[in-house]
Amino acid sequence: MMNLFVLQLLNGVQLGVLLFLIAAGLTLVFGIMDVINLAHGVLYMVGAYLIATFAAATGSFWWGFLLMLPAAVLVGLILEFVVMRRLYARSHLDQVLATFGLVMIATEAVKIIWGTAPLSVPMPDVFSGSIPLMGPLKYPVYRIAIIVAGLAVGLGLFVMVNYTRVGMLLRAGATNRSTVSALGVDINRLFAVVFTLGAVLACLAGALVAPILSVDTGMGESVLILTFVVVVIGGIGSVKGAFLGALLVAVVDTVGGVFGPIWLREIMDPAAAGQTGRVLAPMLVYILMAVILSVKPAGLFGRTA
Amino acid sequence: MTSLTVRNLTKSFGALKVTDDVSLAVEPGEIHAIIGPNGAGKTTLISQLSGQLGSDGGSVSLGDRDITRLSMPDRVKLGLARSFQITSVLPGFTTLENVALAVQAREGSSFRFFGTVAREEALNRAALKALAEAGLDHRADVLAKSLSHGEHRRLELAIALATEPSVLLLDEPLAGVGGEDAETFVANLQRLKGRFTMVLIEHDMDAVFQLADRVSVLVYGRIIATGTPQAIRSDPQVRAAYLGEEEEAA
Amino acid sequence: QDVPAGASDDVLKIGLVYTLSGPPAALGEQARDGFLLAAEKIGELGGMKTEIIIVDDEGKPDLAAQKANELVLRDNVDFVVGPIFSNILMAIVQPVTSTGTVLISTNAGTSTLAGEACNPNFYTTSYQNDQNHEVMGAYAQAQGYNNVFLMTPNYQAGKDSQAGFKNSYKGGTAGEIYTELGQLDFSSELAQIAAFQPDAVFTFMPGGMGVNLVKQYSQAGLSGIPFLSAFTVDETTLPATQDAAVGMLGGANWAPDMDNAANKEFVDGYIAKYGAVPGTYAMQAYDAAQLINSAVAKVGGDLTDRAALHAAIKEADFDSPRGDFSFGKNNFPIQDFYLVEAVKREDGMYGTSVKEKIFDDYVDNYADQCKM
Amino acid sequence: MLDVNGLEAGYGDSQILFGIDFRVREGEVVTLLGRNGMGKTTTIKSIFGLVKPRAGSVKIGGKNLTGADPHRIALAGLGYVPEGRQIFPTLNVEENLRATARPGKWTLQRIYDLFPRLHERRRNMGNQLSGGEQQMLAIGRALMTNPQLVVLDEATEGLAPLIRADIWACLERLKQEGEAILVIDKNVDALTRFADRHVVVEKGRVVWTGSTPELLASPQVKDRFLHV
Amino acid sequence: MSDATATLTAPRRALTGRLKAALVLFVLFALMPPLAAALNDPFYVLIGTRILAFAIAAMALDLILGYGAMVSFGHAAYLGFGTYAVAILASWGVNDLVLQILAAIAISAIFALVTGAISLRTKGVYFIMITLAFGQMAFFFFISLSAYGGDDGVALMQRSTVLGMDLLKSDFGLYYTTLAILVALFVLCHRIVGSRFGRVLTGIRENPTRMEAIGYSPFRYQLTAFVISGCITAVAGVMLANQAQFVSPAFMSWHRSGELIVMVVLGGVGTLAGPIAGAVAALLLEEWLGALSEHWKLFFGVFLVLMVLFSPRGITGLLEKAGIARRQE
Ligand SMILES: Nc1ncnc2c1ncn2[C@@H]1O[C@H](COP(=O)(O)OP(=O)(O)OP(=O)(O)O)[C@@H](O)[C@H]1O
Ligand SMILES: Nc1ncnc2c1ncn2[C@@H]1O[C@H](COP(=O)(O)OP(=O)(O)OP(=O)(O)O)[C@@H](O)[C@H]1O
Ligand SMILES: [Mg+2]
Ligand SMILES: [Mg+2]
Repeated sequence: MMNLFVLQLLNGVQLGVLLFLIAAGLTLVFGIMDVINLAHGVLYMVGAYLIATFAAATGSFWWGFLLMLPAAVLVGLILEFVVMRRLYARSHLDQVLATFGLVMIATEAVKIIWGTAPLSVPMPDVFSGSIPLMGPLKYPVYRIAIIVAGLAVGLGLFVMVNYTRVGMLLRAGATNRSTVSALGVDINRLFAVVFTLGAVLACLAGALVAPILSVDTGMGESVLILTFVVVVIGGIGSVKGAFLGALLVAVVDTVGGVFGPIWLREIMDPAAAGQTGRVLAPMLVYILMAVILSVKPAGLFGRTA
Repeated sequence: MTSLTVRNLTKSFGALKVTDDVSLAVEPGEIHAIIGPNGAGKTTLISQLSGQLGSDGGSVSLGDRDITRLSMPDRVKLGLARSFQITSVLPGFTTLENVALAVQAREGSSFRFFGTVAREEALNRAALKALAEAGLDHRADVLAKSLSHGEHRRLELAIALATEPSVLLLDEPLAGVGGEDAETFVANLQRLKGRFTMVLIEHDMDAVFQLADRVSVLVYGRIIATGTPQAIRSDPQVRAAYLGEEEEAA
Repeated sequence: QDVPAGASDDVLKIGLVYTLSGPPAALGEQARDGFLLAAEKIGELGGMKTEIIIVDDEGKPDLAAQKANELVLRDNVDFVVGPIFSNILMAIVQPVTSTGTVLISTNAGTSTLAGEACNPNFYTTSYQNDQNHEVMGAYAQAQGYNNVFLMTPNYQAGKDSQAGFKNSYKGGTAGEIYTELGQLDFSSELAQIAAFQPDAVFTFMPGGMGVNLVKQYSQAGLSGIPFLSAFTVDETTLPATQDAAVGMLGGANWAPDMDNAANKEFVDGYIAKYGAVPGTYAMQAYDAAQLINSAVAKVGGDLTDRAALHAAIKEADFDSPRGDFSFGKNNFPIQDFYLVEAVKREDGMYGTSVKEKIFDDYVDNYADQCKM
Repeated sequence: MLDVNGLEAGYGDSQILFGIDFRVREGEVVTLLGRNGMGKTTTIKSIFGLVKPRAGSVKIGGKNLTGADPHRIALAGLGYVPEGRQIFPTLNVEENLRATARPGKWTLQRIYDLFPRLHERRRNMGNQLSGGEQQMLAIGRALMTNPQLVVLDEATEGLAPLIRADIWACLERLKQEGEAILVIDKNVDALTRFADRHVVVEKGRVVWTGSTPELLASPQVKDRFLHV
Repeated sequence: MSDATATLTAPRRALTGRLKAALVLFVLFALMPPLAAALNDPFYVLIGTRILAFAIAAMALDLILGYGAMVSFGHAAYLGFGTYAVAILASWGVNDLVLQILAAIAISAIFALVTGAISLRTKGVYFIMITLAFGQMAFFFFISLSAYGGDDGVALMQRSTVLGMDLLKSDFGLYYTTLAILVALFVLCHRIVGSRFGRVLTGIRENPTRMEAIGYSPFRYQLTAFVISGCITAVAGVMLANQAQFVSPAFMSWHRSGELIVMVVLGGVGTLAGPIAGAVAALLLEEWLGALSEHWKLFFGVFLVLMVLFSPRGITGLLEKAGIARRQE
C-alpha cells in the first residue's frame, strides 16, 4: 500500500510537470502579459499536428521536431500580427470573444487540413524503452525526457520573468502600456516577441506530448481549462505558482482519485463510499481550486493588487 | 468628549512598523492637521482610522463608541468618512453621479430595486451642492474619467463632503489643485470648519498653518509633537525632520 | 398510427444526424460515409428519388433535439438515421418518433429503448450497448480468468459497460475503477495495473482517451497483460495507435476482414472511396441505407401505409456485411458476436480481424421487457 | 531641443488644445503654467505621442516627430515623469528603476543617493509605497533613462517640503549640467528661482510667454501664479 | 441650479433610446410566429423558443457581468437547475410550470447564495475560475445522477401545464409564454439597473474601494445581484427543458457557460437588450451557417474575430454607430 502511494505520488509529480509544460506558455501570455488567449489550447494542438506531419513526411521524430519549431514561430507571428496585437489594450472579455473565435477557426482549419481521425507520432528510438522501478513497475524513458524538458522550460521562464529586463518590462507593460512606451520601450515589438514565444511554447508542449497522447482535434480543448486552473491556483503572474499549481493539481487528481475511495471507506459503508467517490472524483480538481481560492483569493503566490 | 480618540494604534507591514503606538485626541469641530515626511505612515494611519486597513494593536473610538472592529462601510455609516490621496473615483460615472452615490449612501436604503435613481431630484440637488463646494459644479455631466488631474482632486473632495460625516479624514486634498484655486479651496474648508471635525493631511504648509487648530507631526510612525501651528512651526525637531529651510524663506 | 407529413410526396427524404464536429467527429464521419457509400451504390433508394440531409449535432443533445425537429417538421423527412451517442439518441427519440417518422439508430443502443421504452418507430442496425461488453466478459470467462482489472470512464456508459462485462463474467476482479472523462494521462492507473498484475485488463475508452491509454499501455511495458476492450481499439483509433495496439482484443458484431461477398463489396468500396479502413460505425450505417432501400422497395414507394412499411422493415431483407441479420421483437438486431484482434493488414493499414465467434444469434437482455 | 508649433489635440469628440506654440532650447528650463483643466497635461501627452496631435508639429532636436510612437520620442532624448506617478505596481522599487533604464550618467546608485528613502524601500512593490515615495520613484525612473530633456508633470505633488526642496536643488543641478527641463508645477515661486522662461496655457492656447524677470514684472500673471 | 434640470433629463433620454431598441426586438419576436406560419415554416417557432430561452439566460448573465463586473463562468449550472427542476418534478407527477419555476428558483437561490458568498471573496479572473469550479461541480453531480439517466439524460414525455391549462402544448403557446416571460424579466432587470440598487452595483463595478469609503459594503449588493441573476437563468432553464423535451447534464457544461458569455459580449456588455440580440445572432448564425456549410464554425469564428476588432461594443456598438440605438452615459 505504502509503495503504491509513493508510486502514485511520483506519477502525480510527473503528470504535474507535463501539465506545467502545457501551461508554461499560458503563464507567460496570460499570467504575465495579462492577455487571455483561449487559443492557447489550439496552439498546443497545432504543435502536435505539425510534428505529426513533419515526422511522417521525413520519417523521423527529430526532423519533425526541428521543422516544427520554425513553423510554430511563423504561426505565432502571424497570429500576433493579424489579431492579437489589436487585443492587448482591450478588456479581458473582448479577448475572450476574439480568441474564442480563433479557437473555432483553428479547430475547423485543422479538421479541414488533417481530417478528424487521430494521428500518430512515432516515439524517438532513443527514448522508447522503459527503465525498471521497484518490483514489476517500469518507467518509460520518454516520460523522463518530458520531465526534464518541463523543468528546463520552467527554469528558463522563471529566470526570464524574474531576473531579466524583458520580464520586468512585460510585467510593467501588462499594467501600464503607455507609460512603458513613453519611457522609451517599444512595447509593441516586445509583446509581439513574447506572444510568439508563448505560442512556440504551446506548440512545443504539443509536439513533446504527441508520442504519448492522442493527436486529435479535441486535444487543445481538453487541456485548456486545466491549464487555466493551474495558472489560477498558483496565482496569476507567478511562474513558481504555476509550477506548484500544476504539481498540486496533478497530485490531488492522481492520489485523490486512487486513494480517495479507500479513505472514504474508512468513514462510511463501502457502497456509499464507492458512490460518493465516483461523484467526487471528477470534481477533485475543481474542489481543490474552489478551496484554494476561497482561502487565498489571489491564488497561492498571487499578488493582491 | 473628544470626537475621535486614537489609542496606541500600531500597524506593521512585515518587519516595517508603519504606525507605532499612535495616540491622538481630536476635539469636536477642530481641524487637526497631521504632517510628516513621506512614508511616515500618515496615509496608513488614515486607512486604519477609516477601517480600510486592520490594526495590529490599539483602539479607535468615534465619540464614545469603540469602532476598532468595524468595517469601513460601517464606520462611514457612523459618520467617519475619508478622502484618498491617490484619487479614487468611479471613472465611468459622471461627476454628478459620483457624488449622488455618496448622498444616497448617507440616506441609507439602497436595497431599492425600483424607481429610477437618475430622476431622484433630492439626490441630485444635494450632490450638486457638494460639487459646488468643491468648485466643480460646472463639470457635473462630464464622465469622471475625462476630468483633468486637478478636477479629479476636487471630485475626490466633493464625494467626501457629500457623505456629510461628523468626522472627515482628508488625505492631501490640496495636492494637484493649482495656485489661485488652492486659495479658494482653503477658504471653502475654512467655511466648513465647525460643521465637521476634520483630520487633515497636507504637505502644503500654507494651507496647514492657515487652517489647522492643532498640528501633530508623525515621523517614522510615531507622533513626535502635537501643538498649535505656531508652536510646531518653530519646533526645531520638526524643522529638521520635515519642514527644512523652505518654510523659512516663505 | 400517425402518418408523417412527408410520407405522401414522391421523394424519399432521409435525415442523417451525426456528430460531425469536435473530437468524436471521426466516428460521425465514418457513419455518414458508410451511409453515403451505400446510397451512392444503390442510387435511388427503394426506387424513389432520394434526398439526404446531413446535420451535425455537435455532440449537444438539446441542439440535436432541435435539429431532429427541424428534420421532421420542416424538411418532412421519411427516415431519420443516426446518431453516434446515447445521450443524443435520448434527445431525438421523442421528437422524431412522436410524429410517426422512423428513426434508425446506427450506433447508440440504449437499454431503455431496448426494454421498457421500446418504440415501434425506432429500429437499430447496431446492437444493444451492453452486448460488446458481454462478449468480452464471456471471453474472459471462457479463458478462465479470475482476476480481471476493470477500468472505464466515470459516466453512464462507463458504468453500463462494467455491468455488461460482469453480466457474462463471473470471475473475480483485481480492481474496478472509474477514470475521469477525457483523462489524458493514465500513468497512475497503469501503475496500479503493474502492481496488481491481473490476468487481463478490460476497458472501454472511446476516442482520444483510448488512443492515449493504448499508447501508454505499451510504453509502460504492460503488453504482456491481455488487453480486452470495446470501442477502444477499432478502425477509428488504429490510425493513431498503430503498432501499439496490435494484438489487443475487442468484441464486435463484425470486422472488415469477414469473408463474404457483401462485406468485400463494402470494405473495398469504402477503402477505394475514402482511403481508410471502415469500422463498425460505417458498416452499421451502410446497413441502415440497405435496410431503407429494401423496405421502401417492398412497399413500392408507398410510405403512407405504415403497417406495410413497418412489416417490410422488420423483414430486414438485405445482405449485411456481417452475415446473419434479423430484428428481434424490440427492433434490435439478432446477430452474431465475435472476438476481434487489432492487426496490421496486408495493405499496410491497420484494422480489426475476427478471431473467434463468441455468441451466435445473440438476443439482448432487455428484449423481454419490451411490450411490443 | 524641443519645438512645438500650432499643436492641436483632444479626446474623442472634444478638442482640448487649439494651437500650442513654444520651444525649449538646449539647457533651458521652461515651465508650463495654467489652472486645472487648461490643457497642460494634454500638451505633454501630445508631445509624447500618447495623444495623437490633430494638427501642428513637434520637433525634437530638429527632427519632426509629430505623433510618432511614444518610444521613439523618448529615445530621441525625452524623459517623462507622468502626472499621477504611474508607478508599475507589480514591480518592486529597484525593478521600476531598472526596467526602462538606459545607460548614462544616472545610475541606480545616484538615484539612491538622491532619494535615500527609495534605497530603504527598494524591495517594496510599487503599489506598496507611500504617495511621496511613488513620486520619488517616478522621478528616479525618468532620470534613469538619461534624457537630454526631462519633462515633469506635477512631479512634486505630495512631497514633503524637505524633499521638495531636494527636488528643486536636483533640478538646478541638472540645469547646471546642461540638461533641458520642461516642468509643470504649482509651486511657481520655487520655479522662478531657476526657470528661464514660462509658458501660460489657458483653454488650450498659449496666452503668455516670457522670461522669469518678465513674469515677475507682469502684474496680472504674477498675481495669478505667485502668492508672495 | 439651472444646470440641475438639464442633468435630470439627460439620462432619461438616453434610456429611452435603449428601451426603444428592446421594444423593436420584442415586436419582431411577437411577429415571428405568424410570419413563420404564413411562410409555411411553423418549425421556426420551436427554434424561436430556444432562442428566447437563451436570451433570458444571456440577459440574466449580463445583469451581473455587465453591471456588476462579475463574470460568471458557471452560469450554465442554473440553466441545468431549471431543466432538472422540470424533469425531477415531472417524474414525481408535478407538471405545473409555476411550481417548477418556483422550485428552480428556490434551488438556484440557495446554490447562488452559497457559491456566490464564497466566490465573491475573489475578483477578476479568479472569480471567473471559481464560478467555473462550482459550475463544474454541479455538472458532475448531475452526471452521476443515475436515477435521471446520468450523462444520457432523460426525455420528457410532455410539456408542463400552466395552472392546470395545457397552454404549452402547442408550439405557439410555448413560444408566446416564453416571450411573455422574457419581456417581464427584461422589464424587471431594466428597473433594477436603473434603481438605487442598480447604481450601487454599477458603482461597485467601477471602484469597490471608493464605494466602501462612502459606506457601501460591496459584498451584500453583489451577492444579491448574483442570486437574482442565477434565479432568472433558472427560469430560462425551465423553458428550455420544455422546448427540448429533454434534459441532460450537457445543458450545464462549461461550454454552455462560455456560450452565454459569448452571447453577452457579442451583443454588448452592460446593455440588457444587447445580450438578447446577442443570443439571437449567435443561435441564428449557427443555424444558417450550419445549413450552408459543414465548416460553418470557421465562418462563425471569423465573424466573432471581426466583431471584436471592428465593433468593440458588440452588436449594440454597431447599432450605435448606425445611430439606431443611443449610447447610454
Ligand atoms: N482622458 C480624457 N478624456 C476626455 N477628456 C479629457 C481626458 N483627460 C483630460 N481631459 C480633459 O481635457 C482638458 C485638459 O486636461 P489636462 O489634463 O490637459 O489639464 P491640465 O492643464 O493638466 O490640468 P491639471 O492641472 O488639473 O492637471 C480637461 O478639461 C479635461 O477634462
Ligand atoms: N501594503 C504595504 N506593504 C508594505 N509596505 C507598505 C504598504 N503600504 C505602505 N507601506 C509602507 O509604509 C510606509 C508608510 O506609508 P504611508 O502611505 O502611510 O506614508 P505617508 O505618510 O502617507 O507618506 P506620503 O506623505 O508620502 O503619502 C511607507 O514606507 C510605505 O512604503
Ligand atoms: Mg500618504
Ligand atoms: Mg495635468
